[in-house]
Amino acid sequence: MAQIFDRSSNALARMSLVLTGILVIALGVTLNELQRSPWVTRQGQRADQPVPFSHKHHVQGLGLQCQYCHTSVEKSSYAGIPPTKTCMNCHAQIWTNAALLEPVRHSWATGESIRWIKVHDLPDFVYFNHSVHVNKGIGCASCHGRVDLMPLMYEQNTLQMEWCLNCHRNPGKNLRPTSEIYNMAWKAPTEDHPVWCSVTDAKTGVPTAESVSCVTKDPTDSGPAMASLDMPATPGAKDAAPGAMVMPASLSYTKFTSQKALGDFLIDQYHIRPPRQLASCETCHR
Amino acid sequence: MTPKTEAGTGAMETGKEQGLTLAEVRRNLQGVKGKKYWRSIDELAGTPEFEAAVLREFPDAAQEWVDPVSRRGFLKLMGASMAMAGLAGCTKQPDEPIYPYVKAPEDLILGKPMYFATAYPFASGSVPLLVKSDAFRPIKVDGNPDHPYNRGTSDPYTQGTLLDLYDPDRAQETTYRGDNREWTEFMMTWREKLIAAKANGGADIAILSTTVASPTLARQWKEAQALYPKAKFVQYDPVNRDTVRTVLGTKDVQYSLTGADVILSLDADFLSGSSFPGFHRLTREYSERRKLASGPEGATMNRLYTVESSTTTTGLKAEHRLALRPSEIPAFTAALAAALGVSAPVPSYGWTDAQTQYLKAVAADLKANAGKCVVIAGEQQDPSVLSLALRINEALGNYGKTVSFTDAINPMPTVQLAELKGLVNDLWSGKVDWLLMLNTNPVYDAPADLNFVDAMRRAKTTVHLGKHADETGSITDWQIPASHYLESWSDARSYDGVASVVQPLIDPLYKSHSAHEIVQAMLDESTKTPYDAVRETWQPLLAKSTDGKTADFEMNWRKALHAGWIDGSALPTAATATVAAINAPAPNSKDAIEVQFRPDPTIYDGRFANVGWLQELPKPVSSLSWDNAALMNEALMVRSGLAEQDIVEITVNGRAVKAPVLVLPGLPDNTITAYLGYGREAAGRVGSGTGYNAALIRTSETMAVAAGASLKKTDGIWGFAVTKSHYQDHRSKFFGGEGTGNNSLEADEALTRGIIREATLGEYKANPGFANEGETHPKVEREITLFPNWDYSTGNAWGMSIDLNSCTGCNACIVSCYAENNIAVVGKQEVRIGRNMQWLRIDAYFEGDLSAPKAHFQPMACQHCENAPCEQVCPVGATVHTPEGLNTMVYNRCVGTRYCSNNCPYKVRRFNFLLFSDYETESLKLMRNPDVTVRSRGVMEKCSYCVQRIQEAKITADKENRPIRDGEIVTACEQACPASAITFGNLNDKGSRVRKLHDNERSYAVLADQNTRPRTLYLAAVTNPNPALEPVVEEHAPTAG
Amino acid sequence: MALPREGIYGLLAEFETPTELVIAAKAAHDAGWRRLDCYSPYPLEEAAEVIGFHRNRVPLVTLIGGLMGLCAMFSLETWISTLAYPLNIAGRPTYSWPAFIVPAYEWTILFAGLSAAFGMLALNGLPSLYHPLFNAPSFRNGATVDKFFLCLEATDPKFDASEAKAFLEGFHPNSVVEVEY
Amino acid sequence: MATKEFITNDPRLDPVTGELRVIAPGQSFRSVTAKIADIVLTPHTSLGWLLLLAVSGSAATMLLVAVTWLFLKGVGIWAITQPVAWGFAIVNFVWWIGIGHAGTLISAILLLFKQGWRNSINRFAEAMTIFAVVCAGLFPLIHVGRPWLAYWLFPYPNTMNVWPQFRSPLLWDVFAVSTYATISVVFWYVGLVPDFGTMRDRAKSKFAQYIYGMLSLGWRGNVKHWMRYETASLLLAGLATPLVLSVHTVISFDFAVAILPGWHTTIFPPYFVAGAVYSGFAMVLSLAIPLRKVFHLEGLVTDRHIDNMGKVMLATGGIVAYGYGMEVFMAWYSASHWEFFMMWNRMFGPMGWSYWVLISCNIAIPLTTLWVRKWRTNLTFMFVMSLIVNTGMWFERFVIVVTSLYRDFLPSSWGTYRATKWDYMTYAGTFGLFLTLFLLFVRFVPMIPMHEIKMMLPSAKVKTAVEAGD
Repeated sequence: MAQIFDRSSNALARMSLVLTGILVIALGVTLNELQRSPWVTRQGQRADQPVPFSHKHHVQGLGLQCQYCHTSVEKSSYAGIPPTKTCMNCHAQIWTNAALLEPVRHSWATGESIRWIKVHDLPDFVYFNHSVHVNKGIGCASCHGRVDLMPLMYEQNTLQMEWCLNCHRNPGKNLRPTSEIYNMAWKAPTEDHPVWCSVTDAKTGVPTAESVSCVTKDPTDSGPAMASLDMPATPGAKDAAPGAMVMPASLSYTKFTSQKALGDFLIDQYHIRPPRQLASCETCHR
Repeated sequence: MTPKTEAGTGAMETGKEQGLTLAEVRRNLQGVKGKKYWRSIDELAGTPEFEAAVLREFPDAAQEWVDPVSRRGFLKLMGASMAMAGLAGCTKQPDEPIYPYVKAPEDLILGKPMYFATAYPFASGSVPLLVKSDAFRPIKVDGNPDHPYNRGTSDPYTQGTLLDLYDPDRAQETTYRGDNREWTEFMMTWREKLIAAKANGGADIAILSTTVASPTLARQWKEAQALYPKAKFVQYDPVNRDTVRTVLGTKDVQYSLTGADVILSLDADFLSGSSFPGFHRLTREYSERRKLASGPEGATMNRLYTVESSTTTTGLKAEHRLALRPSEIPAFTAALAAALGVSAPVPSYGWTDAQTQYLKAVAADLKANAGKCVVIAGEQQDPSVLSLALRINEALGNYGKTVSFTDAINPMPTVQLAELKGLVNDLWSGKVDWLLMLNTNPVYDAPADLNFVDAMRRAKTTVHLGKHADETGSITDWQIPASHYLESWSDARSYDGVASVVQPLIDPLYKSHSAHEIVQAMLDESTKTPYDAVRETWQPLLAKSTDGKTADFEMNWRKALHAGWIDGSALPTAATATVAAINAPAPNSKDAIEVQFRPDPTIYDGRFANVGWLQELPKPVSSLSWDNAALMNEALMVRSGLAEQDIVEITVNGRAVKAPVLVLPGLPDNTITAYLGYGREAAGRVGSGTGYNAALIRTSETMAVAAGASLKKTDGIWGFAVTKSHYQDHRSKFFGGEGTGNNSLEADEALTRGIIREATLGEYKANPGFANEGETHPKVEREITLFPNWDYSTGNAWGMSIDLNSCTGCNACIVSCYAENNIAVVGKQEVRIGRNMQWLRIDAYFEGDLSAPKAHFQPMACQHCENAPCEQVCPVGATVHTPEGLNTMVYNRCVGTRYCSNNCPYKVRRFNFLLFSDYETESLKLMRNPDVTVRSRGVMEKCSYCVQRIQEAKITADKENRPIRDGEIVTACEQACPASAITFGNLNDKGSRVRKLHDNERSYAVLADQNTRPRTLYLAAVTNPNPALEPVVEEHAPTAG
Repeated sequence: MALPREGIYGLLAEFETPTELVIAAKAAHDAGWRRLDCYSPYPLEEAAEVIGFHRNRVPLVTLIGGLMGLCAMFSLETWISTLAYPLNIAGRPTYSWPAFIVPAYEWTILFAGLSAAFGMLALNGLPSLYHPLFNAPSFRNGATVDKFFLCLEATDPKFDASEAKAFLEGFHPNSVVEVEY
Repeated sequence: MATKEFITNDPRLDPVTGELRVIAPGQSFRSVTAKIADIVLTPHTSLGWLLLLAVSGSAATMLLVAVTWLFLKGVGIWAITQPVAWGFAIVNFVWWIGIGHAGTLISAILLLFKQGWRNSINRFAEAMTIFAVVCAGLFPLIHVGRPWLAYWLFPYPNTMNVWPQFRSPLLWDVFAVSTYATISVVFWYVGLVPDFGTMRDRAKSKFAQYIYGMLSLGWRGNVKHWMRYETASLLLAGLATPLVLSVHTVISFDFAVAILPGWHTTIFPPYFVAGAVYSGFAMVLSLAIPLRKVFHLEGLVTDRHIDNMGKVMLATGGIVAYGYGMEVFMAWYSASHWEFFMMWNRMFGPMGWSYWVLISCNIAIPLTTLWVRKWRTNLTFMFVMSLIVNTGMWFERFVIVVTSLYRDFLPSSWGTYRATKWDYMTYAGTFGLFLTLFLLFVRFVPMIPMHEIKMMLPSAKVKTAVEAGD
């Protein structure tokens, strides 16, 4: 009489055991990848906006300043989405009948808001404040990426908690002089592209930027280029704020050739809170 | 707000409403018709019959049946849960739209709130306000810090008006006999009527209004009266100041407690009743004299005597309290007056020894402090009390020192009851053709004997202007939605006689209008807006500068709006006034049961009945929420063969009402206290069907107190929602406690456990450190620890100090917390089983014999322990400690094991057992504080020290590179407190107020022996008793009979 | 019946009592048979002894497993609480080793237990659903019920079908059958 | 001699030891196999079994309904509130886990102590353990406010960079209970492997052969395999013993680690474990007595078993009684007001009744009667007793959880607790689940380990003469 199982079943049985193990592991890995995948985070996805607004064209092409549209970024938690009016400032004159701009004109005519899709959408229980970040030397590009190179806006970073913590636990690596906040092309200092910073007088009670001034050209050369945050830079000339001239030429500048060094210097100057406080729950959740 | 809403979509929502335009608000609100929610009286959750049935048949099912939450749609809950799941961070969120402005308002920075000064017009004097507005939506109402009267403090009513504004049940359309009409249609008919009435001088037009607080309205009426000399304008409020009018005519009396070493309150509840004129200032001045800031040496305090017929916090805060039946108080006053050399007839009456002893002591003390004392009379008493009290003050030479007089702050001072009677007679005699009722609800609250409803029907056309289509509005021909004071222009005077402009913060949410417009319609410029009308009123004053020369009106007007009051508008004050000499009537016989009617401490006369915050707010002393009751002392209850929660029929001079019975410690015998404002039938989804309507037995003869009531037990049980452990556990003696066996176990425990610590002034001077000495007064010992103490010495260390000596238990802090922290209202049935969500509660302990108790009030919220027991047991780390010493609760991390709550010795954590937060009602979304997460089902929550305010201040300070200043962060409770009993600040800042208070030797930690190391410390109370008065020990243990 | 692949697997003798089996097995082992196995319906220590099977490696596997569990959990806890996200919990030190003991303890047992069970199966070469012996009907009927078997395997250098058969029959078994592959 | 006569008139006694027999005389390898295997292999299913399954099945469905409603509405449908934030759910959890303990104890500890009598009952005792743990494990899962996030209690890498909080006893529970469940299942299955072999070989239907064949992993009784098998079993037993002791210890930490008077006490671990075993054995009896009747297993589950289990209950009950005594004593001796008030309130407070129920069911009734062997071997008595003890042990947990919480530190927040219909439905439902699983077990799995029984038969011994034989 025949056996219940034939020869192959041994191999089968053992293989299936191994397979199960592999499957379990594979599943874990997949889930782990999935929770970080663009499918969940919308990273890099270009939402279907009513108007295909190009930051590239407006920022890089026309050299518009970030604050021209995002007016409250320095004052409020909320950077601000420009009202239709802002668009119409120019588009009342130029491209007055471009089909692409129809929704804008419609909104202007009817008084109904343009319905944009949120690209950077934090969960509602996260309380993010733009003003403190830009005031403490975190540039737009640090979180939003090279917006000036984005024909259509998309989310550069995951905006997940681990990503936030990544910087809150070590703010130094992303700090830059407040004068360079809106500089999309800003690069961390290196040997061949150093940064010079000087402290006028580290007094408290004045806005962060005022006591520190940094330049990207050797200040010993003629006409050091500086800017400070509280003076709205004019489009195109981000490094040539009038205030720069009144700076005493006799400032002792320190040269920085690495982000590490610059970061430590700025943490000290800008009184950045220690990581223990920055990574504390109540910083973002209430 | 109540969780009972129609089913809808349950999307997660945090109150972040940035960029929402008013247009959209209106769109959202459309289709939400007030009437839709109305229910017939039978199905009201609260009616005794229904309650009784539920409780008798399936007690456990009671909450299932009655609980509003459980009535919600099935799917919606799923929706909400899933939405929460979505926020777990492992699933993707739905697309969120952004609606930017088309044209952004000039001054608006989204995300930055703006503050506007205005005032809340209230019959007993307006409350100057500074209102927080986010994207042009008022989201928090607080006192105006610069105003000399209330210095930024407020009270439960005022705080509640915010929810009143967003009440989804408000009337939204002008209706004529139930059909929607346009306001213009009404105006046309109204104008037509006026033109027709011109001939007879408006003889057949009568206006019945709530007490007029607005000088502008008064001016408008004055002008209208000139055009229509025969037209009538009648004011009536169920709680009014007729006593003052009777005694002082058109004058008002003002008390100043700053210079008062001895205060005698004759049934004047000036410490808890926000309804008492000058509450904010009196409470502040009273508590200022009890701070003992200078330390034990030469410490001085005021001394408060209270003679009262109900049990109020004023009585329980008093060093010496005497409970008398309402009708005994006039006689007592007379006797006292006599003792102090006021010539007035004294009705003979058999006082007990204790009462005589009390009288003697008070008289002596007052004499000794002549000119440094004050006698305050209650306004719900017989006029003779006020009359005599004033004469006593005069005799003691208090005039011009602690007592002064001004013109009435209400521009049209009248004896309202008389006027109302007159109006009703006119109605019966058919004289009135058009009856307009402005912001009043006579059908519900007029004296029962006037039978106002039938009288009203005699008028051909009846018009009701009201925020709700209430009992009156639902039967008048015209019902016109009235604007909330935050929606329309007006003006009003505060207690100190200074006028404020009431400026709106938001366009009317619905098609509402104000009384100004209706009266203005009688004038030639019939369509002049309230704004112009108010400006016109103050034109003369503001057009000239202080030195009398002409000045720029616009500039002064803007200054007035900005400051919140009008300079130079104060009323002239006088040291004396002519006081009508009214003699005290003889008291009723001791066995006559007296029913006294009082404004409700939480919903006043019923106008706040639909404000969920105030309904759920536990009343001072009784901790009763969602209902009123026939409050009586235990002796009377037992004698009448009743038990608590029984429903008793109270019959007094021919009228009867069914009321549930609740014992209130300290009430005089044979006395029942009945709060007005309940038993509403058309208040809205929240207010309808709560409690019973005391007005049914309140006649024009017995506005204050009705004597000779008889009690009859009827069947049925009324489930009360008493928010704290009921104090009637008499077994303290059995456990080995103090007293006669009639003591409250809770209170004895509270004292044994050192939760409440108190000393007399003498003891304090003798031993300043009493609060931390002795077996029952353990103190924190930092060196006792198994592990190294965490280091908080650098940076900020947040802490709070609560002064038990100042706290009067007025509840303002709780309502303020509601508004600031988006706290949910859970409904009566949930409160009944102990699930109320208040982060802050005021614990009341009744010491000694429950018939003549001494009470201690203790605000209790999260103590932010440094060794927090709750944190250690949370398996997911949802509650952790911050470097600055906050015990933070991370809602979105919480999975809801409730272990933290079990392990919290202070039981200050609150859990969302069901979906308590309202995610559907559009209007409520507008009210929420965008900086605080709205908690969903299954999440633990608790006091956060207003972390959102801390963060805001930190960011501002960081941007300016400076440390946070002391007092820069003010918690919501601290902000509202009229007694400034709460202080918040940085303990590492040597100079901060809170640090000084923590260093004060009176500071103690509750449950210090648990070594939890709370960051909130309490200042032990110190009382200043009169040595001549040994505590009156009477045996009141109930005896059945 | 399946065709023989490499001839026969071995010779299978069925005995009625454990005693007979042990006698036969001992004799076979003494006679120099090495590739032989005994089968019984319940643990029969003597049989194993006589065919020279004295100790096994299951305990070692278990020990290793247990230690792995212990280290894994304790280091995980320590890493989480002190490095990954150090938080102030109730003012306790971040490295609260007493609290970490419990989960570590549990995982020690978990890992040890699993290694013991799976180690045993692995060392026994289970699962092997197919086995030549199942070809023998007598084996199918008795091996797990009440009969005792001795099998001399063909792979033994000494093996010769006829000799072996004779040898086994010397012990008066119920039967001796050839088991094919 | 007295015993001699006794033996002659009483066949239940072992002629040699005078003890009650573990196995009735006259059993052979084949008879044992047949008796046990045929219960499972018989094609015809008894009507009673079907009826019982229907009943328990519907009860289990009720559980499903209750839990569904719970997930839709939230834990608010239960009576839990402030201050009593834990109620039936935790009580049932602790109770069920306790039930489970006896199973492991019988199979593991008694194995180590070489207690032969355990063999006939350990299999279904273990099964009971597993099913009890299933019921218990359900509660922590459903009692949380947001059950869909319960997986946050496990340490797994996530985008939030946050981890469980290892100082919390609840987290310890997670590991203790999950380990306990896993090890119990493994131990149980390992024990079953050889019997599945037997089933495979006895099964007639191809399907049964196939299934049991798979489950048996091709077991063929190789003596070497048996040796490793024995070692593994011993090791598992050796591991399960400290495990079972740790599990209820850890669960007692849920309370002992908290600061609440009535929870915060060092005596909890020992007396929780004792209590667990106490109720566990009670449950084994409640199951064994009917089973032995229905399937006529008097020969295998003899009075000796009933008697011994009675003795164990007596012992553990004694420990529990000591625990209660110590609590009262310490409340007085510690001179701590908290303890004193807690005890007073527990006895005479508004919910004092529950304390007296517990005392009478756990101490008064059993500890006075279980001394008598005549009663210990009286099936009806033991059955009733087992039910009483189970009730008592449930109330013990109720008293600990509820009456400690409802009146704690601040008198202002004292409250009370009244269970809702959903509480009862959920509790009753778990019985349905438990019974359903158990019925399936007795129908499809040999409920008594055959190979272990065989080892105990006289015929299993290898005659010593052999050693001398040539």
